[in-house]
Amino acid sequence: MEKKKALIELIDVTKTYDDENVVDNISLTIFENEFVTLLGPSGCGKTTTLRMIAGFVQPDKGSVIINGKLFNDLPPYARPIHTVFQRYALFPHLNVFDNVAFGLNNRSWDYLTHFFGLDEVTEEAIKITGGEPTKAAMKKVVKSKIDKAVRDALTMVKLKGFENRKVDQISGGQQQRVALARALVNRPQILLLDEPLAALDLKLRQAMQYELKEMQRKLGITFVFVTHDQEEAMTMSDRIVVMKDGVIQQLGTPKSIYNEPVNRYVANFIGESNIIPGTYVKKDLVNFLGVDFACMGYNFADGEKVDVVIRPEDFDVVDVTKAKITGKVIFSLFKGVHNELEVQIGETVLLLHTYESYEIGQPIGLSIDPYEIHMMKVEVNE
Amino acid sequence: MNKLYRGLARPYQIWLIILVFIPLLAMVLISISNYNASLSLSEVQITFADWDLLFQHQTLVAFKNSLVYASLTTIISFVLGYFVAYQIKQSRIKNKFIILTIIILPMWSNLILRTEGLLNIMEENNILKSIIGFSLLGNIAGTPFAVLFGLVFTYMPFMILPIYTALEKIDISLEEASQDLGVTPFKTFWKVIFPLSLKGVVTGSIMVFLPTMAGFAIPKILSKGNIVLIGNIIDQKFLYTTFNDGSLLAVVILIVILGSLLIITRFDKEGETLL
Amino acid sequence: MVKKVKKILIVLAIALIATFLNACQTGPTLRLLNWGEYLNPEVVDLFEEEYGIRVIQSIADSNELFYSKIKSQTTAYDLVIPSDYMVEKMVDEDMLIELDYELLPNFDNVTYMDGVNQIYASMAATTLTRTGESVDYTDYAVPYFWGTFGIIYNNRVDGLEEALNENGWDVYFDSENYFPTASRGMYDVAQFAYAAALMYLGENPNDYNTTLLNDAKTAIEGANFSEWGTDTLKRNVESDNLDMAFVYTGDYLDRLYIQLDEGRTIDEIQSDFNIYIPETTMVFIDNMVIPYTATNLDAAHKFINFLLNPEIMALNGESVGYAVTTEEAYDIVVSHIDDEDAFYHNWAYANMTYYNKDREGTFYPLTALPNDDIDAINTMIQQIRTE
Amino acid sequence: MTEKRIDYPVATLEEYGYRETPAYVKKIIKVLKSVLTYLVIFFLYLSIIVIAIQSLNSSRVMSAFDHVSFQWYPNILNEPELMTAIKNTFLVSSIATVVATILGTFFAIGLYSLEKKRRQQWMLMNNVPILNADIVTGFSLMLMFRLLMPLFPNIFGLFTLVMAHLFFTIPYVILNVMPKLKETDPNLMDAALDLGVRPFKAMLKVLVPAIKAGIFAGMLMALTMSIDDFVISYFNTGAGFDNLSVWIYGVIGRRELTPSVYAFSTLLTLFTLVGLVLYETLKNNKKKGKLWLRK
Repeated sequence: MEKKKALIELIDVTKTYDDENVVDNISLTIFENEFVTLLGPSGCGKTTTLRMIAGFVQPDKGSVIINGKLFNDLPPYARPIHTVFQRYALFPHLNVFDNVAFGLNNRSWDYLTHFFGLDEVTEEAIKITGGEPTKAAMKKVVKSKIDKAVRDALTMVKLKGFENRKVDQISGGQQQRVALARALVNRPQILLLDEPLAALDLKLRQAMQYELKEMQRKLGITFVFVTHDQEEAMTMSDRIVVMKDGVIQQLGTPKSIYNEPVNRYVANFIGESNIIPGTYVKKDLVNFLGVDFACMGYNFADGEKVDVVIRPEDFDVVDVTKAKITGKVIFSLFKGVHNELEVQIGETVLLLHTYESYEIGQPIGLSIDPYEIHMMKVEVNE
Repeated sequence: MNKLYRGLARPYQIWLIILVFIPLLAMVLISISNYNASLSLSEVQITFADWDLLFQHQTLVAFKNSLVYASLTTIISFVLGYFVAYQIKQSRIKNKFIILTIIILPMWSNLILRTEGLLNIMEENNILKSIIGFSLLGNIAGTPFAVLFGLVFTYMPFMILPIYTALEKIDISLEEASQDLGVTPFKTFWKVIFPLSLKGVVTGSIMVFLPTMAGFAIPKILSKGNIVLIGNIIDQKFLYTTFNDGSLLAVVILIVILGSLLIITRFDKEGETLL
Repeated sequence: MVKKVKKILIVLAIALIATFLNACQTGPTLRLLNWGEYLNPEVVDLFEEEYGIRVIQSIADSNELFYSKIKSQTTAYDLVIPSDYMVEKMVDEDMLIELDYELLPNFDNVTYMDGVNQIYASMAATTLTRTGESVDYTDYAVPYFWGTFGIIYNNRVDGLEEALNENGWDVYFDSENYFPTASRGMYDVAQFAYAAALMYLGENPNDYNTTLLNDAKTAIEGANFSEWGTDTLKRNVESDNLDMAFVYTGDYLDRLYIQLDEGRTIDEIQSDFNIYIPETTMVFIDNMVIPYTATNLDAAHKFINFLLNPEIMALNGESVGYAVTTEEAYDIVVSHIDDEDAFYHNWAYANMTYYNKDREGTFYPLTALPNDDIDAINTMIQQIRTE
Repeated sequence: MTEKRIDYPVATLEEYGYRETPAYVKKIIKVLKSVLTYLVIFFLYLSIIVIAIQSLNSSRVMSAFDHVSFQWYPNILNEPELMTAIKNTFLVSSIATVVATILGTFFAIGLYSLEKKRRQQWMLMNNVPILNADIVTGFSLMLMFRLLMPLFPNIFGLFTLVMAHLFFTIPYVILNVMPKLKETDPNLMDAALDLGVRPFKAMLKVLVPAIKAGIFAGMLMALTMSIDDFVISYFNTGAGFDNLSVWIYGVIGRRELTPSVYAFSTLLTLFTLVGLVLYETLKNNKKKGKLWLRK
């Protein structure tokens, strides 16, 4: 991976509530222009991590570094970070326009002139007055700039024409877009998204996933996204942080996490998989289900017990006579694109996806390509 | 909600009609008659003869006093009550029942006892002075300040509770969202919290304004009878059984009350935050 | 579902009605409308024991409330204890039942005190507006307690006592010439203020015309009252927060007895605060009357007769502290002057000092002025207070 | 790891365009805030504190404290009229509160199931008894009850008093229950009914527990209003059935109030406060939660 500038660094961060480490000694670096997803079930500490970055929660131990500066004690309003909240948190007393304009409307004059460029504002003010850039004229310019910025943001989220609607008169999806526009209009360096799609229906969610990814790419903003939906994480992220009980389990690209889960937990959480106990016989040879398989790329001690991970779609269905292993179909379900089968081999039941249909009770032969066989260390305490 | 339960509303509707409308109608009728306790019903007739009462000096002054004291009480209660409600909300005492009890507990003691207790310590020589050696509130008995003090701290619970209820209903994430957008906590309060709690403020204000305007015991005792509010006049009219005059003034108050109700409905359609 | 709720509602309604029916217990009762703590519980016990009639007492704090309670007919009282002018008003409006003196044998054995007779004479002198003829109020009313009004004063103010004894009403009303810095209080009853002002002006406090009304207004304004109160007046004089107030003599005695209870001597108390009873003053007499709504005339008469017994009247006075109305009862009270028990001694002393049966003076009970006059007086006082 | 922290410069408010409030100013503001809060609550309780002091005064002279004495407390029992008034108050207020709570809950459910517009109209009506001047309410109710006198000559007393109290307590219950009803899941009842539970049972078993908090709050308000009321009670009582407030007003006419009244008021307040504290402690011990404590 090319060397990028680190934007957010969490160093040994711990947060404790009621004697329980909700976030336990986490270290994490997020780079510029990256889409990072914190993934895990509820209670895994992902939201708390996000809230520490946003500044709503102070870590008990460790450092939150943003832009190379220690941010631990800086309140949320001073951070160059904006958040899209889970239930949007739109201001019910303001209309769509005022919601989006809220941040800019309530900033200091210095901030605004800086935000829009002092020179530019002065220049336009001179154009209006035809002479001295009076404060009134500058205010007028800033106001029109805010107006334009808000309209642009609304256009970007495809809500043009909704400016005067009340926020409780628009749909959930539209509210979500307002929340997005409200954050983006301030041109944050970092956008935090706390399960923003959770309340949307499937179709809308999928559309939004795509749009969000597009937007991130286009705007060049770092997105830190929190979700418990592994599919969502897979689709959108540059990197995924899988968390459990306040600890990072694995950090990597969607592909590496999917293909090479470091432990049973990650393997189970990221998609469906078969985890089969086996033995690393020697280099590039592993034995499981009583059969030796060729494998590649793993280094364990000879004869070490390992867990073998095989994704359901990675099995090749072959003729029973040519098969490495054979079993009996005990369950079959048509899933549209593929069929989901449960195959019994001895004591073990495997889950696999095929394009052909099988009847229950039918014998089936399977083989596995060496590069589809993933292995992980046997976890002792689980 | 299930239509099955609609029948349950019926008895209450009848109850309200009987006990609210009919008596009020009677009041209005009495106010335009010469009715008083000394007359037998056959002698009662419709007359507007006593309506000049409305324009007599003392009535006008009493109305003015009522409005002034009720307004001041409402404003002071609002400022202090809002502050306290906000502090309670910030304190994260989550048990509403406890807050409710602590705020209204003083009302379990009789109003007259409480007011005379206040009067006691507003005098120059008082029971607190004999213990702590100085007069806590100074010698203010009989002054407008004493009356305001009594009114404010008697009716403030009615301000605190609806405001607290309104504040409590504001989603914490709105506050966070505002700060997240770069707005300081102080500005967040004025731009988000306060506008969203206005319902409670309006309700609380009316809950304080109306009883202050129509009440008579507190101003009578704490002003030592030197400040006459419209409630005192009504009280006296009823005491001396001049029912038509009393009703007339009461009807005027009623009009103010109905006006307030209309204000409530504009801000808060179903009296959600009334308590 | 609605049926079930209806059932519950019906049960609740029945329970409510049952409780209220329960409240009307069996056995003869006497419904008494009285002032608060104005009847010795021991007297009630003795009466209930002797006649087997239960006494149910309601209380109110003004004659006007008595009147409206009876007039509104919301409860049928058997006996009420209104003051003089209210008796007149009630008689005037046919609200009272004539007493049957056959049922009051004790009446023949008592002699009323001079003051009481004066009051009755004055009441009889007024003419009923409706019938145009004089009425003997004793046909309707039997005296219960009586008392004078006076000016309770703060004796810690130098010279006030002497000035009052010398110049009487002037000291109280003429704040320009007498003790301009002294604070003055007045009873929060418009007619009291009006009557007091007329007495100060040397007029009959029961006269009414617009000239008198204006004069009274000027007089009251001249007094520059700082407090219009009721029970607070006496307490404020007692505690050195007020210098003069026109009150019931009984108000003073109430505080006197309380301080005596604290172990202070009469001298000590009098040097703190005392009451001055002007030569010409207002008096009141509370009377037992039977309203037209009464249902148990027999019990009412029995009760009146019971209280006419001098022993009982004295016993009643023991806890109430107002002046007994018969000479026989008075004699019992003052006979305690040599009692070793401090309470009885002080009681006898106070009665001899403040309610002495030989006191000279002109006593005016208030008259029931017509409604319009009362209304005008009320308005006048309110005008003063709203200026 | 501390070394790592030192490596980074600390971000300040100034560089992000905000002024840093000095720590001592923050501290002062914080102290002022809590001082003001406690001061207001102190003033709310000031009259009660005075009453408590008066109840402990050995002397009946109210302007000066003599020495601490508890004599007025047992003396409550020696004041038959006061005792009767207290008993009457408890009787009236508890009947009125219980009935108002039950009826108010039913009525609130009924009103809630009306169409929105209708409901709003009736909720408006519901506010009238709360906001109306006491004297108007009291007098007009008396006029009303008088109409019943030809049928029930002895109606004035407990019955009218309870009815009058119901008149202004039910609206408080409804007001407290209604918001809770709105918070409940509208499907809750349908689900219960769908499972074959009879409507009435469904209401008791499903709906009522869901709005419990509102019912309790309403009950408390109803009780408070009932205990506190004088004017309405005054007009609608009769036949010796005086509650405490009517009695207190009445006594002032000729005689001095007994300090035992202060003792009783103080007891009532203390019992409630102690009860609350106990209840909270027990609950906290049970749940080990920190509901009551600041975080």
